[in-house]
Amino acid sequence: MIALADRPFDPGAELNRFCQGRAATGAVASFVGIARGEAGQDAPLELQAYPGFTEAEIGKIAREATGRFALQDVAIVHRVGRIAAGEAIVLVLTAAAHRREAFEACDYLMDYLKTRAPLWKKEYGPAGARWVEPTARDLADVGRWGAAQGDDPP
Amino acid sequence: MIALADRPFDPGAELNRFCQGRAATGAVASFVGIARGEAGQDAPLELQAYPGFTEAEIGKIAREATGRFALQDVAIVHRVGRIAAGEAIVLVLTAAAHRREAFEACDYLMDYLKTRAPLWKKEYGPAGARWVEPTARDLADVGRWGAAQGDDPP
Amino acid sequence: MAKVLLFGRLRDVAGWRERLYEPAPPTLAALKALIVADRLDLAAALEAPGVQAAVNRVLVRGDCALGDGAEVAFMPAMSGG
Amino acid sequence: MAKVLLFGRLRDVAGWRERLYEPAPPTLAALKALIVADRLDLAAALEAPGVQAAVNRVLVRGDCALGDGAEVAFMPAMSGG
Repeated sequence: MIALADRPFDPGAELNRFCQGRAATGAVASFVGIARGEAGQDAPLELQAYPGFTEAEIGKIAREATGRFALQDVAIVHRVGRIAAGEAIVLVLTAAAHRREAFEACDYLMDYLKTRAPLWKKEYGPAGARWVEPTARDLADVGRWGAAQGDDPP
Repeated sequence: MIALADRPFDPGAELNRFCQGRAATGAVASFVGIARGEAGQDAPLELQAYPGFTEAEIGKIAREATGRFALQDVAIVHRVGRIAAGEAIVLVLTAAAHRREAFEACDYLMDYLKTRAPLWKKEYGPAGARWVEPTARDLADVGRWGAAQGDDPP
Repeated sequence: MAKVLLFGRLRDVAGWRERLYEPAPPTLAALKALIVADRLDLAAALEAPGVQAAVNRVLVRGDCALGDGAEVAFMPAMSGG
Repeated sequence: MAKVLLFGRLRDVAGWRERLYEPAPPTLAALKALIVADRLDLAAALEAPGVQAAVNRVLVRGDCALGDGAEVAFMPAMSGG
């Protein structure tokens, strides 16, 4: 399940739904990215997607990860639009027979989302707004997985 | 928060509670271990703990992980008693400023719980019951972290 | 007709997010030239490192022909999560 | 008095999970000898690789003195998660 959400979503409800009927699974790893900011601040983040294309591209990587890590299932929910401090930006869920594959796939998918998924993130701060680009650390992280992950970086 | 639960618990509710008020956090990783078995089978697992001692020992490692991975918070819920197929056995939650630390701490804590936490697991199958001991893979996994993790293995 | 979509900083620089060009230019390069005709700032932004183009939702490198009804997206460096 | 707790397979082998020894033997080794007195199966299980002892909830290696009221736990190889 790959979904873009234009309103706050409920990571706990998604986790429980994902864990339902998993008596054959063993291991579910998850990651929640949370919008940082001062409480009471105006929504510090804006996420843009290319509807249709974004889900399709994320879906391709989810299928690649499924093969690479022998996943039984994967789900990704990504917020779009303005996001308030403390709200979930992204949820990645992976199910596998063994915890190592579940962890690694979750890690892999987050590295991809940070650097190569068709999403654009604007941060609003006291000094104004700026478009976020992958950090050196993000690029080093995604580099750990070799060239298999989607297209070469531009 | 370190807790032993003698009844089914709600991983999604724990995740949401853990994510509350985390506008300074950024990254929450989690792991849910699920009891494998045939649907309709009698509870396939039994977990024993040494009440008081078990929580205290897990708490020591949680504090160690907090320092080692610069965690902002950690929570662990572990079931004890008989556990039905599909029920959550364990939930580990880690909060950090960056996703790498959150993932690694969660992975580290699971490796510890599998091999060195004062818990004893009995599997009930068609061929009878057996006490589970750490697998070669579990021991290799925990070995990745060096000697810092709690006591030497016996 | 060609539909052009801009994302991220390109949208901010251009001041629009979606435009129709009638008739569709024959190639991606011709379309680009049309878009940036009198906009030096947008021309620079479109040529910035990391900008990718998709035609009909397929990533394209270099130039390519455009059919009538093509949907062309210009996408700066991506960053989700 | 010393309280003895067994866990995991030790509990199954012994057929009990908690026992009081009155008076407390002077040392852990003396207590062990008492526990396994006429139980060869339990003696073997207690000496199996990976079995650890805790006295008053502190892991102990080798022998140690036992005070009155000591709580002694014998714990086979651990495995949670």
